[in-house]
Amino acid sequence: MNNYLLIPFLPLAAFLINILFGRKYLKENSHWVSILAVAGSWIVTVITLLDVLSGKIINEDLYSWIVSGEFKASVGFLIDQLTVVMLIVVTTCSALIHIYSIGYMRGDKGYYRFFAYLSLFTFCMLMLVMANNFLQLYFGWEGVGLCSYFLIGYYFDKKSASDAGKKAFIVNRFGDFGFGLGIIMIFLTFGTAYYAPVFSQAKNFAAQTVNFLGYDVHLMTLIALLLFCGSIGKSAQMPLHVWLPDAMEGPTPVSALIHAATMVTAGVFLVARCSPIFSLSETALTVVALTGAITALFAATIALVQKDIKRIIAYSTISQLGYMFLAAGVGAYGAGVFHLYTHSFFKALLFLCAGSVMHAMSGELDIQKMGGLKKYMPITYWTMLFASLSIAGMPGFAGFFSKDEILWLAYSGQSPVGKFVWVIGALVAFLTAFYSFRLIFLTFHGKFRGTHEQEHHLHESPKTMTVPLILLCIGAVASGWVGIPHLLGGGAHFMEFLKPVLGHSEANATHTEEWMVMAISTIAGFSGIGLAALFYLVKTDIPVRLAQKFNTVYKTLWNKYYVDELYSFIIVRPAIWTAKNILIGITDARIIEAVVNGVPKGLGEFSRILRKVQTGLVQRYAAIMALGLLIIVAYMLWR
Amino acid sequence: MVPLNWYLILSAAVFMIGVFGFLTRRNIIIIFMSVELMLNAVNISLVAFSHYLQDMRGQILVIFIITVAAAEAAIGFAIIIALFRNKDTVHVDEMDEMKG
Amino acid sequence: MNDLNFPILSALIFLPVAGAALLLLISRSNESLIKWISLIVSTAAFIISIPLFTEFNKSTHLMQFTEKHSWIPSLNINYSLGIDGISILFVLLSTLITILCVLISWNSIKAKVKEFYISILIMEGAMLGVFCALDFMLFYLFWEAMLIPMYLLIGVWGGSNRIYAAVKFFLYTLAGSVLMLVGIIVLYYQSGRTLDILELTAKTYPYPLQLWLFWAFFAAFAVKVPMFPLHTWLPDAHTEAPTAGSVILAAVLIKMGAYGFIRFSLPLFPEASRAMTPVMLALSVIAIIYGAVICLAQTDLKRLIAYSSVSHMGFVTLGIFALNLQGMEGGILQMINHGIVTGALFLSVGMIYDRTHTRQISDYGGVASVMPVYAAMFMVFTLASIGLPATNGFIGEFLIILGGFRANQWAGVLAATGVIIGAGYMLWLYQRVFFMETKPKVAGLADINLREIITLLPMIILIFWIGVYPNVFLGFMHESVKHLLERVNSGGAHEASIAKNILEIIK
Amino acid sequence: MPFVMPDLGPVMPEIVMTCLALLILLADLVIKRKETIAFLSIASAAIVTYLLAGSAGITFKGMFIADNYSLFFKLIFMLNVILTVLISVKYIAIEKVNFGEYYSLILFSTLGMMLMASAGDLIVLYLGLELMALSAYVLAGFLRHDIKSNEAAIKYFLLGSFASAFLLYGISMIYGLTGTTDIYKIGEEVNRLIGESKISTSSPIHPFTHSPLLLSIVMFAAAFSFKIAAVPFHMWAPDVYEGAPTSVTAFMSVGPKAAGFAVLGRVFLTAFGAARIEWTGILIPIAALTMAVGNIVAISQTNIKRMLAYSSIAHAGYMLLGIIAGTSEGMASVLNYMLIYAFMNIGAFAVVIMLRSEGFKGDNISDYEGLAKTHPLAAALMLVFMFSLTGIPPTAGFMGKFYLFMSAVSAGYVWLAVTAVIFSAISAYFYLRIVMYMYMKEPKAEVQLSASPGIALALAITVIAVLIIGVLPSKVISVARIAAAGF
Repeated sequence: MNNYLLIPFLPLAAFLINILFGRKYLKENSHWVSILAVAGSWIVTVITLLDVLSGKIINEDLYSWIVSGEFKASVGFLIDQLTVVMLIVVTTCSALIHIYSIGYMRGDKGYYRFFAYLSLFTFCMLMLVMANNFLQLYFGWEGVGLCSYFLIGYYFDKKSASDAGKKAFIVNRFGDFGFGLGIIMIFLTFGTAYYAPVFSQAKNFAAQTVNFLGYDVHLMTLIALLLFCGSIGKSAQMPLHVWLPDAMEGPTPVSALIHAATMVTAGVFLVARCSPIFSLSETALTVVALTGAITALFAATIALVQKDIKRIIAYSTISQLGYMFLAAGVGAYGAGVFHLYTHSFFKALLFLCAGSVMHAMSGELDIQKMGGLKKYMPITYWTMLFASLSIAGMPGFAGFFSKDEILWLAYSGQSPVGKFVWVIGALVAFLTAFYSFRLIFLTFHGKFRGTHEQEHHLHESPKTMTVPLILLCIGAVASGWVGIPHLLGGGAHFMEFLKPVLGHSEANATHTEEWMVMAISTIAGFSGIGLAALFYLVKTDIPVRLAQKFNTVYKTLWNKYYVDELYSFIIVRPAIWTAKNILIGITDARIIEAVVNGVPKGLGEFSRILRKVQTGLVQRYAAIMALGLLIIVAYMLWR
Repeated sequence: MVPLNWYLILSAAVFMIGVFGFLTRRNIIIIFMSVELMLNAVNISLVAFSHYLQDMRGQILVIFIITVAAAEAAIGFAIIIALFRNKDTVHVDEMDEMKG
Repeated sequence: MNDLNFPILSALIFLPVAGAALLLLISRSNESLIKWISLIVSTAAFIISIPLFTEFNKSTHLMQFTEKHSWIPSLNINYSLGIDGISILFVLLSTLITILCVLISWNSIKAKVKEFYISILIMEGAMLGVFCALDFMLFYLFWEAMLIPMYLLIGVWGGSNRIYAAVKFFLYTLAGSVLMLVGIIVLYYQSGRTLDILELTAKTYPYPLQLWLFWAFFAAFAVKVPMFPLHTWLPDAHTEAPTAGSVILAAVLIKMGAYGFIRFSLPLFPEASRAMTPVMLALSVIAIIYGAVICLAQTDLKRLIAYSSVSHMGFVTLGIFALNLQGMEGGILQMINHGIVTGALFLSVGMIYDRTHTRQISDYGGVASVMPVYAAMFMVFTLASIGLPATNGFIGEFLIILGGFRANQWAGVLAATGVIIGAGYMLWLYQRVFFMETKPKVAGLADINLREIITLLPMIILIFWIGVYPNVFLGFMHESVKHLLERVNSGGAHEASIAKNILEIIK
Repeated sequence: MPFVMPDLGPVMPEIVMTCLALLILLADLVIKRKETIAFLSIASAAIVTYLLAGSAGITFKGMFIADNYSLFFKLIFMLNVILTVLISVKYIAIEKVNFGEYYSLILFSTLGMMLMASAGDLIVLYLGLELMALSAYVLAGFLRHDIKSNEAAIKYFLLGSFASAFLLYGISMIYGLTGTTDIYKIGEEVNRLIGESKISTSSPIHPFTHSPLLLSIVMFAAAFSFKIAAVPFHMWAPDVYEGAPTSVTAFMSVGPKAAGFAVLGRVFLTAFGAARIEWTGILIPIAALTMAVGNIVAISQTNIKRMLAYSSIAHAGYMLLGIIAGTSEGMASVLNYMLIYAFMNIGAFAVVIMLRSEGFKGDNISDYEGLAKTHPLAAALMLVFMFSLTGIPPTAGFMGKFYLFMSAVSAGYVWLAVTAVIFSAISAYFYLRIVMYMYMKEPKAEVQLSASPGIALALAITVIAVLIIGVLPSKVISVARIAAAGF
């Protein structure tokens, strides 16, 4: 019995049960189905983890999915170290967030639907990470995108929510466009879409160039970059990051699960999974590193000024994802995955805390209308504080180890842009600490700035919500301890565990330098927190004055660098304009239809003219006959 | 002996006169007479050929043509009378009830 | 070769026609009897078609369940039927779709009920005939005969602008097909007086003739598909037709064009097809993008789906003219997929149109709140339409893009952009209709009833069946497609290879 | 020279026909019920049909030929008589011209056609043609008190005589050239004449050395084109078709046209067989023009009889394709089409006639609005005939056209076939308009149908024939091939 099959298919079964019977029969009890399923998955995952730890790697097909000539793709499963890490992340977060949702979503009219979607998402995400070939990966990839679409647009009667869902899906399609082509290129290059043969043969093509759309390009670079397009979309990197902030329209547990802990990290997972290909192309790696670094910085700057609690965390997610790509780009895939793993805990926790706050504030999102919530909701406060300390990279917390690993490997690795991205990374670490604590201070400290009515309602969330918070908090604090570096006396077990899959990047720098890197990032974190404390606890007028002084900068940041407006201006509006005015208005109506309608019209017109020949006068008829005869005779004589 | 060509030219000329008459005259009866003229033109050439070829068929045909012409005249006048009763005219250019 | 010892294809074709004849005898006032007879006849036809599916021998490219009778012996024209791996799926699709068309029209057709069901049944017979015919004359007979019931379906039971749409449909398609008729006749004499499709496709024709005939056939098939500059009948016809008419049009009728390319143009004119591939690929890609972009500006539900058909059929022709296995199989599968998905979309639109009597997208909004089951089903169709993995649309589109990319990288890349735009317009449509606040016209609508659910259920099952386990369907076509591609890709070079073999033997 | 009684066997049907027609003329004096006369005329046609079977042979020294070719045409004529009489019975009563002469005139006209079909000599041809035409003139003007009918008769009469004169001129020329009026002997002579002057068979003959021959070909072409209503000798057709009583229009649209094709085929393929390149050079433009004018002008018609007149012009254009092909296959396709055309056209006219009732003309296309609602059966029948005239399978019209185009292509006239199919696609435009009016518009006024058992029978025969030949054309085609085997 292949136990591992239960991991994805339990949630699928839960989805089917909920979607078919939820509306009429299960109703308020729908969560039981989903939670039991995901809990089952979690248990099987743990068993599988033990198997993998004991060295048992699974790679087998369930059935062949698409067979056409030499093209073959299966539904198959590969469970190795990387997969199992992802499995742990997905099932753990998913399970906790399921439980949290019981309290958070109680009373919602689409209760069954919500749990159905969560289960479906879990299924798709598990299929994604467990795939043993690219096509199944693509299936999971699109599947999670779909669930994300459903869940973002969960409150579909709100225009903004349905807009956001649609936007997420379509923006992702842009990335998937490249991803799909990448899969096709892989198939055309290797003759297969399975991971194992592709990765083992990749080296043979290391030096090959290929003609792509008329340009000769390095084959591995091409494939890697096409795949990376998918990552950019899914992990909301520049320039396809625009969907993620809007995705916050979805219920908060969704933001936590999909848009923080699991789905958005699929891009990182893809790069890590395809590390044998990426490693063969320095260009591709550089692109990955720079994209990650720039996105990290870019999103962090936007997060500085946002007022919406979820949006701040969303930009922080984009920024942290950038970190992970930065890591992958410098060849430190293990560090990237490590950060993915720790990030999933503290970021999910941040979102759930935000949800808890919103719950208390009756859906209020603007942190400027909060303040002083500490005394009303202590559990939320403390868990969120720990999560923020973790993300800010405070020593000892999970985030510290993973972030430090990334910065260290960026600094010390072989990458030509390593030092540059390290500088950005350190800067982002500072910014991260700043905006995270800006959020904490504005929300939980100071005086309450909301309405009286809101203040009256303030309360701590129910047990179903706070228990997951506490559990996640343990993860946010302690999950990093499996990867304490050798320098600090740890065993770097996490990196060692992933080594068979992701390889190991050699650091060629001294211990002193390593201490220095660690110190710098720690200092950056501390100073970020300090500055936030100064701005929002001590001298609260500084931010306002700064905003006034650097109005343009502030406006640009507030409007997210106008990227949305730019896309609307260069893609959406021209497309619709073209459709309306050129395709419908000119090609269809004035050219094709003009011909199509013109021919019968012309014939009708010609018919009316030709009718006039038939005057009704006998002699005219006879004359035409005679004339016809004459013409024929003339033709016969002079032809 | 008169050469064949002279008959043929005469025949053609009479035929053309008939055609011309048909195309130009307004009165149906005159138009009909023009048709008779055309038939007689044919008769001339047939008789001439018959004589020239020393073959009876041409003359037989001429007899038939004359007979048929008579029948045609009978029917033609009947139609003209029917028309005249309804329309009070024998002018062909007033008959354009149907056209187009 | 007909292992069943039963003229199953003839039975299949003439059962609906006999049903139509039976309807003629029934009093027009007895509407429920007319409906039930139509339902029984169409269901019976579907049941008869099931053995085709189960008994089909997948290991050969040869025609199966063949029947051959002398028809016009003096011209060597035969009544010859048979199906292979390419046509079998269309036969099944046609029989299935007809049942659904009968069901969907149950309450929505109120005038001239008798004539309506007669038209539907005759239509079914003609559609099946087109897919089963192995004689060109027979094929053409069915091909053109289809125009009559379709003309009536659009023109009599259609929307407000129905007459224009019906006449346009008829003339457009007729003008295309008559050129093919001359082509057929020329072929008849070129091949030494035969119209047997198998014999015709085994012969080689001089290249210039191939070229002329290719375009003559193109006129017929491209109009039907419809390919890019010849597509303008489709939005009008689809939009104005009654639901059943739109469904038949979208699901089966426009497939015949692409089927014609596969069955005739490619094997008859292999060299011309190869030479014309760039043109065909370009037209396909234009259709994909053009159709998709134009959807963005549509305000009419059915019109939008109609234009999306142009885009999707662009994928089909792209796959076919990729002239490789993946493209061709993807193309054929995508024809089935498009039949299922677009058919289902039109069925769904028909259901809501029966309730609201408006096709304007702006009149809708928030339907998901009042009709959750309907919304869920429509979502499945939307997803299949945009080619989400695990739905049938993905399998087809992926194989086509793969095949198209192999044939011509630009074609593959540009076609893939169609997938992006496709997601754009379909999701936007879904949003405007189903999401957001409930509009007054929609408020209080009853969710779809059991009959309507039963109508849509087969489509949903098929969507996931093909999406999750497409090999059942792809398996039918492997051999036939392989054989066809051998013919297309070696046609003309065939003699040369024989000569080469002989030379080697001599050596 | 002793008088030798010629063999009357082959000509027996015609003799019997003459007698019966005269008998009916007499019977009309004693029998008051006109339905009986109608029945008698159908019976006569039946008797003649029966006699036709055993009448093969050549008699009067080759002047009269009763071969399979003429037999086929005669069957069409008989069919034409029977169907016309069936649809006339009630109609002429409504038109208040219920006279017995009507039936005998039809029989006389048909007798003329039979003579034309069997003519082995130009004299017989001329006599047959005149007999047919003179009766038809009278029939066209049969509605004595209707100005349109008078006008139709006078136009038909004048132009018909005009055309006859050209025919005669052509006859005299060819007689002078060859010294005979026997069609087959003329053929031999022409073959010899051309053979002497020609280097190769494919190059055209020198125009000036053969001007009498060319002139007579032109004259024949003109005269026969007049009978079959081919452009530019078609001008009479729309007016006459519109003005004549509808039953007569039905009769004329088939009979004289068929007879015209009979002589056109016989004369051009036999007498001028050697000069094929010359006359195809005339007929190809005529055919193309005929299809063009017929189909295009029909588009803007508002009167259904007039529209059907243009349609009949167009059909003559299609049929010319078979003649142009110049092969027995081509002739067979013409015969086949002629038969099919008889069924579908008379069928269409039968529906048109039904719409004529007391005080209601019913010949405007707009009168057909909503017919499917008020009279579904009549509309369905009209639908079949319209699709058949368009040439959409599975109706006979399609099979007929298919076979015609096939013969044209086999003779190498691919472009002519392409022209023909394009015009036949255009024709769909106006035929479909009738269907559209019937099925897709709401009825404006209550239309009374004047149905009768006769019309019902005629419609049954025609619609069944149209559908059966449409699906199983094999029999008809093989019969037509046998009939045309002589060419």
